[in-house]
Order: sequence, then structure tokens, then C-alpha cells
Amino acid sequence: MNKIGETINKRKKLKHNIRLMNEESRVNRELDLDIPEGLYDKCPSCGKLTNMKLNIENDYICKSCGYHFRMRAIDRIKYILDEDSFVEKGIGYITLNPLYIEGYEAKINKYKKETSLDEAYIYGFGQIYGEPCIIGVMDSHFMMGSMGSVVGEKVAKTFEYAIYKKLPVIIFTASGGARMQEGIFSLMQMAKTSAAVAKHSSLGYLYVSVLTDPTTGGVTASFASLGDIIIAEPNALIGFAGPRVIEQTINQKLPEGFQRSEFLMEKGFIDQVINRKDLKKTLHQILHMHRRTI
Amino acid sequence: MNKIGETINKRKKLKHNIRLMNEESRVNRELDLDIPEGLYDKCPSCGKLTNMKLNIENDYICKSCGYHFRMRAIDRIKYILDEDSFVEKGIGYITLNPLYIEGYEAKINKYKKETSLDEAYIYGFGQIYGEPCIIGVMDSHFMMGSMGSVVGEKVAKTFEYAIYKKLPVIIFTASGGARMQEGIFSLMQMAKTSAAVAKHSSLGYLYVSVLTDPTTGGVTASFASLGDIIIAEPNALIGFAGPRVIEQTINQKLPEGFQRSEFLMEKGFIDQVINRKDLKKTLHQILHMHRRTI
Amino acid sequence: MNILDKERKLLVLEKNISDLGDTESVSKLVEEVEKFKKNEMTKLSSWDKVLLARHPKRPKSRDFIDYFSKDFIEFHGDRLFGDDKSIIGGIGSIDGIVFTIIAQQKGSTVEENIKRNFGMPHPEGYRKALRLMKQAEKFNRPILTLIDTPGAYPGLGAEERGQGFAIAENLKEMSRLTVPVIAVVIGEGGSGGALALGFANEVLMLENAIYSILSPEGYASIVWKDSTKAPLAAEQMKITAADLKDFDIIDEIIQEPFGGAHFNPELTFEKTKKCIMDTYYHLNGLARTELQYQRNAKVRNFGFLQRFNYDNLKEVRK
Amino acid sequence: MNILDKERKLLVLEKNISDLGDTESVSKLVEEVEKFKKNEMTKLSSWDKVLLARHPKRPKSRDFIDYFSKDFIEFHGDRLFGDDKSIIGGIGSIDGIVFTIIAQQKGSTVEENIKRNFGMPHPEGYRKALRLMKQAEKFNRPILTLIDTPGAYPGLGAEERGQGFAIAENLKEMSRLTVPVIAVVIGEGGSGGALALGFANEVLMLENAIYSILSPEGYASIVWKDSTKAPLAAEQMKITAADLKDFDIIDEIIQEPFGGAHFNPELTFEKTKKCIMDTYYHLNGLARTELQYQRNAKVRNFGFLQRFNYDNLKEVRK
Ligand SMILES: [Zn+2]
Ligand SMILES: [Zn+2]
Repeated sequence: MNKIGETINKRKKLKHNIRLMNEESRVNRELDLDIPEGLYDKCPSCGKLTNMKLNIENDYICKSCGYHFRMRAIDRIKYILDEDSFVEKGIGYITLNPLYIEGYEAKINKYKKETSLDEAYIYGFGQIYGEPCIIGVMDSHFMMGSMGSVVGEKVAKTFEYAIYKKLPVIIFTASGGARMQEGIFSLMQMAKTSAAVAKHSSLGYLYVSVLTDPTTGGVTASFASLGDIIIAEPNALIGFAGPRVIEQTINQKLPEGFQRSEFLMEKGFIDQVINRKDLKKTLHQILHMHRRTI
Repeated sequence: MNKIGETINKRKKLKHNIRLMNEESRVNRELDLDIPEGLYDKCPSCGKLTNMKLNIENDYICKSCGYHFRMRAIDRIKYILDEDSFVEKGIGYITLNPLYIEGYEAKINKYKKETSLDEAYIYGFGQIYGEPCIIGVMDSHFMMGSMGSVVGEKVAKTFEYAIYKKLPVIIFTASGGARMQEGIFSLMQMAKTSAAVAKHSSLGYLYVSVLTDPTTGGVTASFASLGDIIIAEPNALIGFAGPRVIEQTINQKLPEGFQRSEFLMEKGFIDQVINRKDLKKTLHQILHMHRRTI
Repeated sequence: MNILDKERKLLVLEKNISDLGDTESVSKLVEEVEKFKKNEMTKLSSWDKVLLARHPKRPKSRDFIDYFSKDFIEFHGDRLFGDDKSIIGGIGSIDGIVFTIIAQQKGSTVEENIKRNFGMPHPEGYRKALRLMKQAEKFNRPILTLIDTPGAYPGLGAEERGQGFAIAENLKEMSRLTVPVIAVVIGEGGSGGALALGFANEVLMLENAIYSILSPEGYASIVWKDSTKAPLAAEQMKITAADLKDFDIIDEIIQEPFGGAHFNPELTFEKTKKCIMDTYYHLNGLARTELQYQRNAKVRNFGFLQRFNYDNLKEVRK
Repeated sequence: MNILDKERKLLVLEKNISDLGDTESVSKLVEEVEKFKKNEMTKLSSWDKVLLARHPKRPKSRDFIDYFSKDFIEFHGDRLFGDDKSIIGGIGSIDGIVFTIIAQQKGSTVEENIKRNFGMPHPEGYRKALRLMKQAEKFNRPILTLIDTPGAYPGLGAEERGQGFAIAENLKEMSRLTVPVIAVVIGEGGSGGALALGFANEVLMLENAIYSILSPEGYASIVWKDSTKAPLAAEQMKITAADLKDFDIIDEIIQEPFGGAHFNPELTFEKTKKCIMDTYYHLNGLARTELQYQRNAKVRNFGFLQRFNYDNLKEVRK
């Protein structure tokens, strides 16, 4: 987790407009976060010390170098969806410890506290300039956005809910891959989520996958890669194997820009690399142009 | 046309066992061809003078170097099908001259005489070790096996007849490409034949494409490439653009083996390169293993 | 004097007039220009049309798309190997109808031409096109293709990655589509490389576009071993919109303005758009299976041949 | 002492016996060997199974295929980019039923291992597999996959050509198949690279095979920064057939002969074949849509989690 993640974690009082309510939820989570005025942090890309508040006002993009900071799921939802339009679904899942790994529960609890999330993924209904969709967002600040049973289950539920609602799906991915601590169960989430995409797709519904930094491992090798339309944020790390594993395997340094959004677009895997500032507009346009089929 | 083609042309008395008859045909074509004992010809590959009769007895393969001589359509049929099993279909097409190219009719007539064929392609019903199929064979000795309206029509008919008979199709390709002299009509045969393959395929029938030397141009870019299973004879030239065109474009010599069967298998486009001696056995096996679906 | 020479002469004449300003000789010159326009620049040989189809100033696919659709979103890549920039694909709405648009794109400048590989696609271009056609099929979206290519690229990489296989696959899958497919030949329709986007329900063609099995130069050098005889070849090969309409290979000719599309691009775009939308509404009445049937039935009839009838009845199919 | 040490000791013991010939001390030694076999070589730790699963002498996919099917025909290539030799595909009849067989293939020799890339596929391998699965779907032919890979290859070319995209595509399309799919983990089932052939109606697993999200070495080096703790990792990760059967992730365990599959390959093949055919006949009763439904329903239930119920009723799904 980078510095900015930790920093954003500390916001506690900032007013937010996201309703995290749905008919089945009696759980109300504390999501008021704030950043103190005058807090400075180092940009991971250009290294400049910058005022966080200013960066956030600049759409979470570094004013100096254009670096796209890793966004928290709740910030993403707030940023992309129309005000007050989000209705969270699939609340209440509890991560278990199938392999009895020492300290796994404690780790999960620590992340829960830090992020005010149940797990590394949230989803629900939302609107983008009035266009309805089912939106899912991974959060790399929750255990590197790794996919365990709960994340896999919620992703599958996302598509099932979209089928029920006859709506398109938009998912923002951000993941270090499968969650090691849940062993084979994590692996099987790849099949489960891919099957959910297939079912939604077979019924003729749209799925837009938005890859953000980083999207690797089992998530890349399942639902992240299966969008009808695949968009990436600039310079996001996207790959199946991690860069370090590849370097160890081939015993040499990776070339500049390898496994980055622009590289993957050149290689034919990304429809468009889109600056965060244009993202909402583009997603709205795509939803709008697919409205006939909903 | 290579020497062996001309030589084989001269065979006039050799008994053959192919029935070129079908219920609609009152046309009986002279197919008795012979090679005089003791005729020698130069192998295009190793350059050795060899006794043609011996080569023919050796499955049309050069005894010295294993070169697969280009086979005439009627020899191929005789070689691959069970004795007396062939029933030709689609007889009686007449090649026209839509662009009024001077000398085109005369050229066609010359090839007709030389090859005893109507056009560069024949098809019909046949059996391979008892397994029924619809078989089509191109003949590169007829105007380089180029595809004009008649060839395209007959290929389409091949698949339509196979649908009617609920049988698999095997086609041996050998073509220099589209027939220039028929202009845009030739080009359209690519779409026509591909559509015929699609229809046969959509109904669940098997199509085996056997690529022989040479298979290039419009034939490669249509039905030749669309087999469920694609087999090639060793060292056959297979490509879309001709080697000379490529050399002119890139302004350098092509590497050894480029566009040859083995190269294409390495590149993922050919299921197997099969020696002519094993071809009948393999085709039988494939037909047999697909019998349930017929 | 071919059309390019005539075009140059016209520009000189018009320049002379404007140099003169408002004098008495102007009216005489204007008259001369009008005569030249009427008598010389409207008589186009096949070769003239080849020259116009390849005219550097002729509007390119992207120009058409930008005029047709204000909200075009480009989709890149074949999801397999690369993003071929000689083929543009994406979705855009034309008069309120969302189309999947797939087009061969030549460059307007040297740099763009290099980037676009002079409009000559590699297999990954055709595979991108196929991916987007299947996407259109999924969303029941009509497909518009714009054809403008000298042909599929004849290079090492293209052959290694299965140029012929990619084109064949497109033809096979296009025969299976159940959405309206409208193709417009806007410039050069070169060989199988053009047909791979041209297996459509209706094929429209600009007046001065060409569509042929190989280039006139290629034809001339094969037949006469002399590529300078290309003008003769162009005549013989029957490659103009008028020829192909006679053959029933194409369905509609879109008139170009005086002097060719580049003399008035806007008018060309507008006429093309109108023709596309008329065609769309014509096809839109058909059910999905009918659309597939119509497209295949049309292609099934292409061919110029005769079959010998044993009762001496001759049947000619064109 | 791990299983490989024990195996070596057993060979020494047996050699001693045969060196002695027919003497009195033989019977004592034989007794000792039997005791060793019974007491030592049947108690296998998870790490022992990892060693057996990777045993150089362990039979490879091709050995299984050759035993199962006398008429196996291999089909090469993905029709897009290349022919990946770490995946073998083709058709062959087993007890009279024609299967599409797709298998990861490690080498038995150094040369073969290099050719087969140690059983680690590139995207073109997965795309070949997908092509053949779609072919099986067309011909309504059951699919048998044999899984034996350390994982998908993590290299430059593999990433450039979309390793993750290829695996994801396979998973998506396998969920759509309507023919029986039977997967057998015969050796190493490494990560997503294994799962890409493993989304099946029934998953069988050899007794000493392993199936895991990453290698024990990888796990150990991430968790304890010490890859020599792999044996401990193997225990903790629950990667043996018995563990996975407990989790209901796999359906059947195929018993291996004493000492592992390589002690009696024929017997291993025969048992595996029997289990495959039993499974096939079990699945064969299902209609095509039922086969698809069953495969997806199974995967849908994979996961170990709990959902908070607001009426204080807890529901556990495993
Ligand atoms: Zn910065
Ligand atoms: Zn020879």
C-alpha cells in the first residue's frame, strides 16, 4: 500500500454523499473520512511533496506529473456516480479462515478498521449522469485488493443482480491477484466470476471493465479481462504474472512501460486508455449508446 | 505447370477405375491416360532424372528426395478413394468470359483438352475405406488451379450437396489464387465459398481441408483455411500473398521454408503435416472418428 | 490528359481569373472555364477514376466518420496480438442510430500513412474487425464498414500470423451475422483485403471509387509484363462503380460532386450518409434471420457462368 | 526423510537382496524391506506428495493418452499465432468413445522439457485448447483434460500476448460448453494455468497429485521470506487430493500404486481410465443444457465464507 493510501485512511470527518443503504442492510458503516488541511504527501511518481487536498480536488491526479493516485473504493464511487445515486448491495459477508492461517482474521480486522469496508470489493446500483448501471469497485487498500471467497462471491452477485435488474455492469478493478490465505478457494473464484460474466453476457447485457493500477494475477485472468469494452486508466500496471516474478524467470530487467496500460493497448488488449478526468463522461456515453439493449 | 504435369497429360491408355458418372450426366469424358514405359523426367526438387512410372508407383513421391509431385485431380481421386466408389457431381458447367478478355476462351479450351477436365475443380461422392464423404479436388494443372465463377460455384455446390447427403466434406486445394480473367466475379467466389462452408459447419458437419502445393491467394483466404481440421502435404507452398509479391514489398529475400507447410504448422495454422503415404489412412481415421455426428 | 492534369489546368484557369480581378476579359475566361468543366472534366475514363479513388486529397474514412457521428468512440485491439491502425473500429450514432463502424483508414499525411500502413491491414486488423462485428451481433447493432485499401498487406509478419486465415474467418463469420451490414466503398476496394469488410447486405459505392481483384498495375504487369499499361487494364477489368452496378455486384452508386469527392467533401459526406440511412431503414424491416438469409442469398448468386443442360436448354446465371 | 530419500533407500535395500542371491540372510532382508515399505513408505506428508507429483519418472500426459487411446490424432495450433507444445490436443477414442483430449505436457527428458517449456503454457497454448474445446462442442464430443503444469509461463512474450486474457477467455467459454468435460489432475495443478483446463463437470485427481493457488515455494517465500520452508507451506496450503476432496473442490481420488504412479504406470493408467469412463457414463445421462448447468452450479458454490444474517441466523456455505 502506498503512502497516499495510508493518508486517505485517516480522513474521518469529511462529509460524503454516498448512501450505503439497502433494503436488507441494518449495518451502517462509518465512512466519514477527512484529510486535515495542509497535509502534504510525496507523489509516488514524480516524488514531489504536494498538498493532498489539492490533489483530491484535481480528481486524485498529481498536479505536477499527472500521476493517477490509487483511489479508495468509496472515493471512486463518489467520483463516478451521480450524487446520492449509489445503493450498496451484498453487505454482510464475513471472511473466514479455511486454512486456519495464523493471524489471518486479525489482518482482515485491521483492514476492515482502516478502510471501513467489509472486504476488498463493494458493489451496488448507481447512476452516471442519469444512466443506471450496476457498479462494482475493488479497493487495493484492502489487502492489496486480493480476491478471496468473499470478493469472488460478491463479484458473482454483481452480475446476478445486474441480470435481475436487466442492467449493464461496470467494474473498476484493482488487485494484486488471488488471496493466498484462502488457498484453493481463492483460485476457484476465477472460474466462478468468469462464469458469472458469461451468463450476464449471454443474455445480451453490457459489461465494461475499467482496469486501474494495479490489476494483476487471478483478477486479470478472470472477470477483469472479460469486458465487452475494456478501459484502462493511464499507466496502470496490468498483467497476469507480477513484474518481479517475470524478472526472476527471464533473469533480466523488464523494459520501460512493460505491462502498463498504454503497452497493453498497443498489444490489442485494451479498447482505450482514458484519463480519469474524462472517465465519467466516457462511461456515460457508453452506457447511453447501449441503452437500446437494456 | 511443371514438367510432370505435361508428362502426365500424355497418358492416354492407362486403365483407370474411376467412374465419372452420375445420374444427371450424359457426358462421358475421356480420362484414359497413360505414361509410356521408360519415360524419364526431372524431379523439381532434387533435379534427378527419374522414371516417372516408378515415381507414380511410389505414390507420386520422388524416390530420391521425397518430393511430393503435384497430382492431377483424377489421380488424387483414384489414389485417395476406394476403387469404383467415386460418383462425380456438378458436371456441365461452362466457363464464360465476363470481361471479354481476348483469348480467354481459347485458353480454357486448351486446358480442357490437356486435362480432360471442365474446370480446375471436380467433386462428388466417394468412400475412403468404406467411410462415405463428399470429396472435392482442385487441379493446379488447369490454369494454375485458379478460382473463377465455375470453380467457386462448384465448391459451393460441394457443401450444399454434402448438406443434402448429410456427409462430411474433404477438399484437396491446389491453387494460384483467384482467376484474374474473371475480375470481380472471381473475387466474389471467396465470399460465396466461405458462406457455403459456414452453412455446412453450422449444421454440425465435418470439413477437412487438405492443402497441397501450391495453395495461395483467394483460395487460402476462403474455403481452404476454414476446415475443422486442416492437413497439409509436406513442403507445400501455402500463403495469401505470393512469395514474389512479398519479396518486392519488403525488398529482401524470403527466409528458407517461409510459407511452407511445416512453417505454417509451427505458426499454428495447420493441424498436421502428413506424408502422402499416410494420407488415406489418416483421412479414414478422421472420418471414422466423426461418424457419430453424421 | 488524365483527370489530374485536367484538375491542375482548371486550377490555373481559375487562378488566372482571380488574378485579373474585375476586368472585361474575365467573362470570357469564365466562359472558357465553364466550357472546360463541362466538356473535359466530366468525361472520366476508368483510369481517371483510379486516379480519383487514390487522390491524396480524397476524404478518408475518418473524415466520413467524424461527419456522420459526433459521438464516435474508437475501440482498439484484437484481444490477441495487437492494435492494427490501418483499421479503425468503434461505435457511433448516425442520425440517432448507433452503428458499429469499421473502416480501413489511409493517412492524409506521410506520417499518418506510415502509421496507418497506407491502409493495408495485417491479420490483427481483420481480427479486430471480427471482434467488433461479433460485439455488434451481441448488442443487435447494425454494422457499417467503409472500404478504402490497396489490399491486405503482403509482408512477412502478415503471412506468419495468417493473413489468408484471418480474411477467410471474417468471410465465414460475416455470413453468420444476423444484424444489418452495410458496406461503402469510398476509395480503393483492393482485392480480398477489401472483401473481408465487404460481405454485406448492401454494398454502396462512391461514383469514383474502384473495387477490383487486383490493382490495374498488377494486372498489367501480369498480362502484358508492363505495369505502365495500367490505364488499359483499368478499362478491361471493369472496376468502376458503374461497371459493378451493371454486374449487380454493388447495389447503389453515390454521386460525387464535380471534380470528385475532394472538391466538396461535405456534400459527399452528406450524400453518403443519406444513402447509408436509406439503406439502413430499408434493411431494418427485416427480421434477424432474414438479414442473414438475404446477405447469403446475394453472395450465392455472384458468378458469371453457364451450365450445360442436356436437353439443350441453356440457363445463364449472372 | 522425505519420500525421495525413502525411495532411494528402498532401491538400495532391494539391490542388496538381489546381490545376495539365494542365501539365508535373504529372508531376513526381505522381511526388513517389507517392514520398511509398510511402515515408512505409506506415510506420506503433503511435501512427499509434492515430490511425487513432480517426480521426474512420474508418467506424463502423453503416456496416459497413449495408454487410453490407440488412435489418438494430435491437432496442432491456435490458428492465430503458434503451436504451443506444452499443451497437447487432439481426438482419440477411449473404450470406443471419441474424446477431445487436451493435456499439459511436461517432458521426460531435458530436451523434451525444453521443447515443452516444462509444461508451462503460453497464451497460444490456451487458445489452442479453446479452439479444440469449441470443436468438441460443435461435434457434441466429450472433453477430457489432463492437468500437469507448474503454472502458466510468466515471461515477456506470454504477457505481451495476453496470458491473463487467454486464461479468462477459456474460463468464460468453458462455462458455456454443453458437452461433458472431465478434468484429471495427474501431477501438478499449478494456479490459474491449471484451472484454465480445469473448469469441468467432474474433476478427478490422482492420489499423489497436487492442486494449488501457487507453489509451496512461492507461498513460503511470500509468507516467511524463506522458500526452504516449502514443506511447511505444503502442509498449511491444503493442496493434496485428500484435502481437496474434503473441501469438495474435486470429485474423485484415483488411488496410486505403492510408491507412486511411477512404480506401476500401467496400473495407474488403467485405474485412471476406469475412473474417467465411469464418470463419462455418469455424465452421459445428462442433457446438454443440464451439463452446462451442472458445471456452473458446481463452480458457483465454491467459496468458504459466511454471511451475516440480521436475524442472528448464521448461514455457512462451504
Ligand atoms: Zn507527481
Ligand atoms: Zn527428387
